Amino acid sequence: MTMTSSAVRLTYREAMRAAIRDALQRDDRVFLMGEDVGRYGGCFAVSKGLLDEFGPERIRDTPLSESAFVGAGIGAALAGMRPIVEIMTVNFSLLALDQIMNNAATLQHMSGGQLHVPLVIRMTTGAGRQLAAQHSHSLEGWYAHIPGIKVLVPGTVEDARGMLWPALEDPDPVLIFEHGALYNTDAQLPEAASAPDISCAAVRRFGADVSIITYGGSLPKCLSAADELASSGIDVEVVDLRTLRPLDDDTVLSSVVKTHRAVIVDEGWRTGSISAEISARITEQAFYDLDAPVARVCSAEVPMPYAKHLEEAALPQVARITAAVRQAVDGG
Amino acid sequence: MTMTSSAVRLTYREAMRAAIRDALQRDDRVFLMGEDVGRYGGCFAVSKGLLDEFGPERIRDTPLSESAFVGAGIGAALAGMRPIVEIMTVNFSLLALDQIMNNAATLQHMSGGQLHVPLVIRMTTGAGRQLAAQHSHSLEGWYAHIPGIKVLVPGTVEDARGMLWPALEDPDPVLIFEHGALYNTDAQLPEAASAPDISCAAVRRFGADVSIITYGGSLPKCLSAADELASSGIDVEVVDLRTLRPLDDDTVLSSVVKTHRAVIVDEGWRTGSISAEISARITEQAFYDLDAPVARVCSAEVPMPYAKHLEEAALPQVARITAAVRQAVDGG
Amino acid sequence: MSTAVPTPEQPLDPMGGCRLYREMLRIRRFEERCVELYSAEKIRGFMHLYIGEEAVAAGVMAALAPEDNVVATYREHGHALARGVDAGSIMAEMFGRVEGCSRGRGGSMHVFDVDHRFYGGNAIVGGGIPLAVGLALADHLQGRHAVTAAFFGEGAVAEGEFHECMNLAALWDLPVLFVCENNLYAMGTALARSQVETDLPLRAASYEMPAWSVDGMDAIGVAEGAARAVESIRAGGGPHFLECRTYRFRAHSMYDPELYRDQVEVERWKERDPLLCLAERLRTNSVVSDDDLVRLEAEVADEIDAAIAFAEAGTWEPVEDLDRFVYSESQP
Amino acid sequence: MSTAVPTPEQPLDPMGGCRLYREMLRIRRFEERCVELYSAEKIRGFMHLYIGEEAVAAGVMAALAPEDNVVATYREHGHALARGVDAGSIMAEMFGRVEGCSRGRGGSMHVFDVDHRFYGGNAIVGGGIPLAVGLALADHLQGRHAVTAAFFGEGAVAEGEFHECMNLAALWDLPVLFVCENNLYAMGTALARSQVETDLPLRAASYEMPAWSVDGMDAIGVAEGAARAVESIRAGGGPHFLECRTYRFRAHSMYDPELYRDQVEVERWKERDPLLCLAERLRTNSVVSDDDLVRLEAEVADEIDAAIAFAEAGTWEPVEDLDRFVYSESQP
Ligand SMILES: Cc1ncc(C[n+]2csc(CCOP(=O)(O)OP(=O)(O)O)c2C)c(N)n1
Ligand SMILES: Cc1ncc(C[n+]2csc(CCOP(=O)(O)OP(=O)(O)O)c2C)c(N)n1
Ligand SMILES: [Mg+2]
Ligand SMILES: [Mg+2]
Repeated sequence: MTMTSSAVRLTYREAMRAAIRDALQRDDRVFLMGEDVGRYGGCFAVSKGLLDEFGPERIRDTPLSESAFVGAGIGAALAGMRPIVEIMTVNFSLLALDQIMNNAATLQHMSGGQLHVPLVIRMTTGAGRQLAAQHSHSLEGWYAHIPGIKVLVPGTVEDARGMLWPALEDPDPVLIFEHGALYNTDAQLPEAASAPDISCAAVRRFGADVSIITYGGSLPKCLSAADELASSGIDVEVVDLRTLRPLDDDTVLSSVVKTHRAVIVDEGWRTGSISAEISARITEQAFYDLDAPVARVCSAEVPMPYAKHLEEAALPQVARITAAVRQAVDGG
Repeated sequence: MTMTSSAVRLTYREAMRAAIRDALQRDDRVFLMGEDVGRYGGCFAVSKGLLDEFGPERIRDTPLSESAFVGAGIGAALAGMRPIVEIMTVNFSLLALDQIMNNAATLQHMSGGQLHVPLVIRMTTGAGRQLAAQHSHSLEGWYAHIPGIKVLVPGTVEDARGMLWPALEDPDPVLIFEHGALYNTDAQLPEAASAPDISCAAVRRFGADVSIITYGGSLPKCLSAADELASSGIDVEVVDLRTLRPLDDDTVLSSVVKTHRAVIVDEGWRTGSISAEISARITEQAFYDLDAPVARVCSAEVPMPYAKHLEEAALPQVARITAAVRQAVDGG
Repeated sequence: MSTAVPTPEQPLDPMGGCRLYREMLRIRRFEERCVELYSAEKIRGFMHLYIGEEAVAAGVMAALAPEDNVVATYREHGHALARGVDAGSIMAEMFGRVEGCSRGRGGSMHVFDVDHRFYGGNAIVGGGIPLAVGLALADHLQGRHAVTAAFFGEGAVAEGEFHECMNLAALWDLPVLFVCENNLYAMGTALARSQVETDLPLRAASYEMPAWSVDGMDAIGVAEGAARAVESIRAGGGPHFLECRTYRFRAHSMYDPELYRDQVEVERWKERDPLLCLAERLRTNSVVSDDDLVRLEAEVADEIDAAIAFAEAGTWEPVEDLDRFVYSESQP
Repeated sequence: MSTAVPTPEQPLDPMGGCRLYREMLRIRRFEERCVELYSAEKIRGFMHLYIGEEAVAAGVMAALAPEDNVVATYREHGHALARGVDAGSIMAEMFGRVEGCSRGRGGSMHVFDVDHRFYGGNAIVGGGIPLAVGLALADHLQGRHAVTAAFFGEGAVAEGEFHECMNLAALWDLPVLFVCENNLYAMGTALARSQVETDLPLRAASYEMPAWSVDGMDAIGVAEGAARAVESIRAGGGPHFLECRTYRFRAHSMYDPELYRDQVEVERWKERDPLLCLAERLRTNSVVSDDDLVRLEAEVADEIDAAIAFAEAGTWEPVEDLDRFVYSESQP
């Protein structure tokens, strides 16, 4: 990240808020709608203060009616608005899944290209805060199964700041998953926001020996693991996917073709996770370049337990990541 | 399939109906509930006649309230019943997904093992009948991501007949996906139903050169492809997964270790499909046995189009399967 | 297309009965031909006929202006025709031709036409209602005085989404006309088996919304009721609910054995055939002569012949274009 | 635990005021300690306090019999305590200990106790209501005369599931007591911002269900209202809806800055503190003396001290057991 003279220090939360404010200022068609985005200030305080600034028409508190207000977002997008719909957390998005899969994702196709759904749906995702089985899902990779939508997973403060605007400019529905454990992380950002290319993965650390492929809330853990491994002489490259649909195969493959070894780190449940897809693609496209089987570090296949020690054991942690990397390197 | 003196010829539809009737007769706690299962006779005529035989308390027509009646099935299971809940098609199951993922799949865990949900949910799945984007989903592999549930995919008449009873005996929630294109297929079955082991995959055809791994509606296509390939001297083994969660790794891996080549055929959208998981597992566990990258034949990543030629192009077909197999054999 | 019968402006026909009759006749004859074309396998997939219910679409559409929005169900040929969507483009759609309004991607259940603000064609029961709320929200936010008409069957009243949308529209005072087509059955489920309160306007009124019933077999009555509601909505009266009591003369779809209702009941309703009744009234009041009716039949037949010829002459979308319309082609 | 104050059987206390007071006091003191323990980081995750609303759980539970079922929300410490779930096992649960009622897997939001037919502890707003319908359905099918009490907040009334369940329970005449805890806010959203009809019994009555309100700050009034409803349900009167008008004195959860309501409003409600008011009444009527109250405080303090000691002495589930309780251990 380049430091400029007019740099500011922001948390991930503040970066999201700045991005929303910015969008509201730039485009009259943009409005924010969701549960407790207004008077409460947002469940995770992301939208705090925006109601005062933009008023209740553009910062719309909704009743607890996930299917209706997500569907209303789709309808409003069809009619020329640029809604940002906030589903408080991914756990509640299941109630709106019919609208997402059967309407947002299909309307363009079913109408033969007549309709477009320029809608952004934001939600908090992930575990790690002892919220137990119904409040700890990591379903962003699961959503990436659905053709017709795009899935963004900002893993840095910069991406939290930058991804919203291109998502709003996109003519198709975009889901943004904000990892709950990242809200308090902070970073120095240049004052002038530059819109990042949301279609590309990013190499967050260059290395020669093995590629860790990850995103979102697991990114900081992977960077720590890479630091740790560096001290044992293992030179790790860390690829941040940034977008889970469409996947940026090129960046992933060029990394793997270089290092010949890949470890995928993903907070989703292992079976049927996005890490399986990435593994399959690497095998399909770079089989003969691999010096070791592609490895995966995922969440244990359990509804998330409340107890801290069990939750920690269920989630990808630095120790499990380093172990998997060592195995990939030694076993290769 | 062994023919006995008292064999009967049944369609897949009749086999399902016989299985439901059998369960209702064997166990008072069993009842069937869903939209139009009674007076209409079932959207696909599976439950035709059962209302007259068992009455409206045990063959319960429900209003169009997927979330409520699936949740009611969960509650009834908690209290000692053995409900069979029919969701007319997988496409409507999205409306009940919160109940499935946040309740059925988690209650045992969240309660520390106090609760069990001996519930069976049946639904029709799959494309191929020109029903377009909102009525053609193949989400069984996607459901297999969820810990706490089991996912059965009967691909033969025998399994349609046999899987329901063990599913009802299972103390945990079991989802059964019936492929719409199979209802009219028929086969000779022994009169006395034997309960199959629902935890194992089955080798439907033995072969030495390459393993096709598939399930459900794609099974007949794969068997045709295998026949066709046999005439060009390629000896194909066809593995029918039968259960998508938990996956029977042993059967898959022993086949692949033997043939050194694997092609997975799955009607789900390619990205994030169960075929990705199987590919990843094969790579993880049998990397050094592989003579070629694991290949996948899946559905195109489009909401299903109505027009016949487009739908056919979107789905796995015999020609695409044989091409993928040849590629795996030649490219190896 | 010019008409030989009096126009609404003519003093002899102050209620616009002729125009309503004409629209109903177009629907009736169009669908009668659809049945033949379905048997001839020109049309495939699910097809739901509106025959018997024509007065509802004809009446409501007569009350709407071009800037208003329409959201319909899978039983929407009638709504599309009455709204002005070209018969040829609907027929071509059902033939799966690229000249179809949805390029053959949607089929019978997914007629779309943005030029007529006709937003489908939604095959998930209740699934279109949130879209209607969103379209109305966009109109509200953009200061347009348009009305959005949402059509749905009485079966949809059981869906949670219906409730969420009624509340949301009323809470936010949005210009939505909820049109409930109560044809007494949802597939095979009679209203009294799906709703504890069968007086639907009473249910609707519990959302603080003006709600009343009209005779859905009387096009003039529907048109009057709808006009009253639309006028009130446009004047800022917030959402309204209109129950149209009607009946489908045909099976639910092409696959329905109609086990759940008595043929006597069907015959009784057929005595109230909306076309016969209106024709009789127009004749009695000397608004039209027998000759006029014969001429009208001929005109409509010509229109439908032309539509079928257009569909027949249509072409197939190239298979290489399968992936189109999943994501927008013009990306920012 | 024996009590020094009069029991319900005693003529001086015909309304059981003492027992109700005792239950409320247990809840109040238990939760006050929870706050300290949360600050001390003994309890983590989301914790929702019931302080101010104690009269509702105390009153309703007093009307239920042991064979009845209870389904509660994430704000359920009070319900669990009043239902008879052991305070130590609840506290141990919140500490994440294996001795907790849910073995530490559930935490504050997921208290379960099958012995008391206490079916959670559901953290999805509205998500427990279908379970209640199912429990009642099982009772109906098995010929038991039990009642199922479903607790939910007024915010849940906006969820589609609420509507589906009200209709289903009424349609099928199931023995459900719907207990709406109207504390005026859903997080930061006031009832009038989430419901167009704020008279909730009126809404409920639209499902043809007896429905009325009680003063949720008056435990005796709640107990009477609930007893009347339970009696009617048990006598075959079908589902009932009871609105309890109450108020939470604390923040929504431990993270809520309470921007959305005025401290004056909170103070006004605190004047109606259910404990203070009932104590006053009991004293005025000479049912209890000041000494009795002091003794009661001491007894309750002992119970809670013991509960905390029990939780403190609890152990951690071995990490190797992480995977347990996802699937049942005794498979058929
Ligand atoms: C959510 C959902 N559940 C089930 C179906 C299957 N289905 C299609 S139409 C229908 C009946 C709908 O009845 P109603 O709303 O009264 O409309 P009608 O068909 O009578 O016009 C059903 C159950 C569906 N399409 N969507
Ligand atoms: C489906 C769903 N949406 C959102 C949330 C987040 N949430 C938790 S409690 C709550 C407010 C619920 O209010 P109410 O039903 O009135 O109950 P109260 O908390 O006031 O007791 C919200 C929005 C959730 N848990 N579930
Ligand atoms: Mg109907
Ligand atoms: Mg509340």
